[in-house]
Amino acid sequence: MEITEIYNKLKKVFGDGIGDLKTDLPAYPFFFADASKINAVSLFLRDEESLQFDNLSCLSGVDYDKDNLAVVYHIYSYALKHNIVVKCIVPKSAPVVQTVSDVWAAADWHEREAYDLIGINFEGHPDLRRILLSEDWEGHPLRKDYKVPEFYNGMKVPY
Amino acid sequence: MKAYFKHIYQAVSSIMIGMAITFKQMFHKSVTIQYPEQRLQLPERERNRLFVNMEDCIGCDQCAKACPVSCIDIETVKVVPGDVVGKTGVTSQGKKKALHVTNFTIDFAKCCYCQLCVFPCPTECIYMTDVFEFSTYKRSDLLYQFSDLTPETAAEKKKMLADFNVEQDKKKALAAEEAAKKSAEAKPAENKSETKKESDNTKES
Amino acid sequence: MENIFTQWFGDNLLTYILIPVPIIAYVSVFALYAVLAERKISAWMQNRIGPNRTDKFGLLQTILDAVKLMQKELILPSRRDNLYFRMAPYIVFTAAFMGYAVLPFSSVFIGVDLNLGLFYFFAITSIGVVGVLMAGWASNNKYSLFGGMRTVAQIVSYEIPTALSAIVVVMLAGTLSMQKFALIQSGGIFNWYIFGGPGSPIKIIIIPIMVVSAVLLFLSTLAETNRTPFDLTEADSELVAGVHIEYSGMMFAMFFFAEYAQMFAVSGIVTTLFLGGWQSPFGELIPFLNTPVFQVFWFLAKGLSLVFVQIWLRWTLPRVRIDQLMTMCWKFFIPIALVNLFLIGLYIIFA
Amino acid sequence: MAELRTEELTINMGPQHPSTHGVLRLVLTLNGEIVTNVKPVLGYLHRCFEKHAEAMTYPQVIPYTDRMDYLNSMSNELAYVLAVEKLLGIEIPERVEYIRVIMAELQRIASHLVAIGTYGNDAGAFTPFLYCFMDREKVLELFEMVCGARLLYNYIWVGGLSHDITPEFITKTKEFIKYFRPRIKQVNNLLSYNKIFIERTANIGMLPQDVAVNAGVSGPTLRGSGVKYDLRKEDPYSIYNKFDFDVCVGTGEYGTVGDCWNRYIVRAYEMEQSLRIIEQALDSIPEGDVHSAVPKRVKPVAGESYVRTESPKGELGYYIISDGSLNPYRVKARSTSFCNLSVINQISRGHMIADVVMILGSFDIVLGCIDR
Repeated sequence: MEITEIYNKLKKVFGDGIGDLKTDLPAYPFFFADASKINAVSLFLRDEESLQFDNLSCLSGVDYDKDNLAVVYHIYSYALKHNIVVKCIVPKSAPVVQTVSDVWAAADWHEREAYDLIGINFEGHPDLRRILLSEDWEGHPLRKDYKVPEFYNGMKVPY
Repeated sequence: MKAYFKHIYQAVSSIMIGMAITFKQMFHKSVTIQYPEQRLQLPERERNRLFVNMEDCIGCDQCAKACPVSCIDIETVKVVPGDVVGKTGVTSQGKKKALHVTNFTIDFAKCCYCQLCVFPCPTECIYMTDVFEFSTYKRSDLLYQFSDLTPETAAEKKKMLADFNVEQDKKKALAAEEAAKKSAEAKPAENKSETKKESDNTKES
Repeated sequence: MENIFTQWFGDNLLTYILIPVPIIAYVSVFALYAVLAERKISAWMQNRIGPNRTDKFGLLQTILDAVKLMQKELILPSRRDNLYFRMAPYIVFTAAFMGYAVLPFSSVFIGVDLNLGLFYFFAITSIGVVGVLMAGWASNNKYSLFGGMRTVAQIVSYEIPTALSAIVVVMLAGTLSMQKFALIQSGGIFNWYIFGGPGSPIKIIIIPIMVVSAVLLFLSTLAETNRTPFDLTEADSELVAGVHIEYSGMMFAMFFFAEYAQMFAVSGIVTTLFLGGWQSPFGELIPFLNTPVFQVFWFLAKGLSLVFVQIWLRWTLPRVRIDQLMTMCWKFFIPIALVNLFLIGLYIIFA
Repeated sequence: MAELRTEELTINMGPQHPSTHGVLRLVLTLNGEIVTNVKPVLGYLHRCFEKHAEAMTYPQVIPYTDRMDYLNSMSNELAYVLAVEKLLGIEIPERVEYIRVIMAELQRIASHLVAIGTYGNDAGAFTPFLYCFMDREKVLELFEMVCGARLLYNYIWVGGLSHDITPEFITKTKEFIKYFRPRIKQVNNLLSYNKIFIERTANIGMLPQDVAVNAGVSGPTLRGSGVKYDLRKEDPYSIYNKFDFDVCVGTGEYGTVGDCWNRYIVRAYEMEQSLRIIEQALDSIPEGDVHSAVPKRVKPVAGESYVRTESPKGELGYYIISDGSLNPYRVKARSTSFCNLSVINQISRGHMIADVVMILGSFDIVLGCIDR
């Protein structure tokens, strides 16, 4: 199915929860979804008969711009062989996105990683802990304003 | 019951097949290479320790920029007119060298042997050799200095440049003063002090 | 036949001190060179060279390894059970070594020819399991404990098929003395128990049974020595090294030597029961080959070729899982051994 | 008799454990020998790949991608380079594409050989492990001949390749194919069809199709569950649509579809298919210049691209955001092993410790890829 069709379908169901479809950038066309509705959106994407997006290929946390963080979902369908890209934008001051780990189990660790490295809180995630960094790490390194700490647990970091 | 005996049959037969394979392999030639005595012929594209041919290096810093781990450190000093770099002042391809390379170190403890530094080199003076045995006891020994200038000559060259710069500045200052004088002649009084200050500034820099 | 030492020195204390000397010497040399053989054979099977830096073919390799192990510091876990921890290697080693007492190396040389020899062997080698359990428990390490517990389950279970398949021969021979087993099988390769033992041509019908019994005995004794495919005690990819984790230096070497000592001991049992012990395969055809010195040769040759098979199996097969090990024992080995026993009983009654 | 007090045992498998394939730590909760819970602890090999990449120029990232999944560097490079090329929107010479496919498939063979060999080693069979490594050595020698490195190649560049292949490489590769076909059979006979091995792996770690798809499992692990999905066929990148090959799935020859044995055997089948692809590619490789499309400086316009490829371990994706400068704004690697490993808790409950080792091995994880 074409992306515009998928988009229209979603737009019809969710209305304002879905932003405009952006096709001008040299990238795969994508649209924004409301961070507080993403769970319902993805559930719809997965369970709707004509969409059947059964595979979350990638979930990336991005330091989107100066004030915002973003979560990017690359979603594919094994059954119908089509794909879409959905983005959720949240302000850095309150980075809360609904979890989709109950929709796609694949999102579980990806969301933990996004939490760990970017600092996005996933609302409703069953086990939101740091995954790649140690538990006592401070800060979220993939943010652009992250400062490399001079000391870690009282030890001087040589670089 | 049938499955039971099939089980036994499968176990015995597959184990026998496996044992036949290992037994046959006993009479194959061994593939071990007894390293220090016996060496493999390395292919000509082998990527190991970097070597810099300083005869050809023009100190353009391209390799250092290409390095993903910043293991190359280059420091250059401009050539003073009248002085030549190395013996001839040109590379083997006839390119003029305009910089003394006073420091060209590669830290092989950091180097990842990716060959990214080799390609941008305009004179093809940095390349990878097939030397792979250079382990040392101290990490500092892995810091290779390729510059052919001794620290003393390097300091000398630096001093030469500094002196040259000072001279240039003096000349400039003189020229400026002269210009100022000329302009002062044309337009007397208040501008004079200002131009003086300016020339002072150039001197300092 | 009398023991040669008794013939020479009479029945006195000196004899009993002297008899173990060649056995100890043999076990030490064997253990050292079995390790080397294992490494060499595995190397050949894997198209490698194996140890070759010490002496010509690495002949000194294990000796030097042993020297190195002796020099090494004993690293002891701080929260061990000290007594058991230190005792365990000795128990394991002693148990493995004591089995040699009843191995008939030749018609004139055996440690002690007990009339309960076979029974003694099975009894004494099982003591090793106590040592392994002690080691597993005393190490205060969960992996060790797993290793220890697995070994107990394994060895206790495999005692049964071992004994059952040995009893087949006992029934035919009517004795438990190791020396007598060997004596009975005189007269060439076809009188060995793997080919039905001595007797009328009708014995041909029991040859398959005897072959199966021999294989069963070999495999179940292999399981008792804890070697691949039954090396669940160590299971280096699961339990890291099982009971050996916390042992270092010479204490580890003791376990190591015990394993290799046991390898030959169990091969000796299979040899004695099924492969004619020290009998020459040519029987009376070439009487020269049946002199006591050659008997030692035959016994060692048969035993060592079985050791080779053990090594060969180890470097071919993956390891079984603990429940499969038990399944194999209780669902395959024991029923088959029982059927064998029953059939042999019928044979004895009717033939 | 009074009830005996029992409690669950917690055991730490790793980070230093022979069969966690690196520095993975699994916290196992055991009831006797039965595993009731597996808690993977990652991050012991975290090297900040994504953070590093933000400070590098586009070509400089390639050596870092090599080090992600260090057993199949070529596939990592390929995926990354394809993503950058998509951003740049450049045309790649035909010859380059062919060589890339040959390299990627050779790398697949090398990677699968490690997977099979180490899996045998996990099961306790050491000999097949060395046989596999002997053959892998031959593949590495081919790579060494072409690009001078054996493990971390930096061979595939944005827009081209670092070196062209030589005629000697083609003959050597053909020789290798001839040599390698019987060797696959040999390893299969020695290990795959060994009864003990089958017993150890069949019906262990069942991963049903729906769970596999939902959990984002990919590659041989997914195909072992019977999902016939291979990105080379379904979403052909590079020039995979030109070649004739089969997508191998677990057939349930032994055990049931979705167990460890089927996951494992898919790799053995796939090596055969890779040989087929290499043969076809070698026969029809066109002439050309491998450097012609290499841009002087890689400076894509602002935008983003996501490319996923079928690496030997599964779906490897790179999500690259460019802000129009020389450095990528964000590089996210969708690493295969990371997603594959995430199902381990689900499928190893109720099995034994020894099975956890086998399940872990059947994913063919590489910690460099998981922790990045």
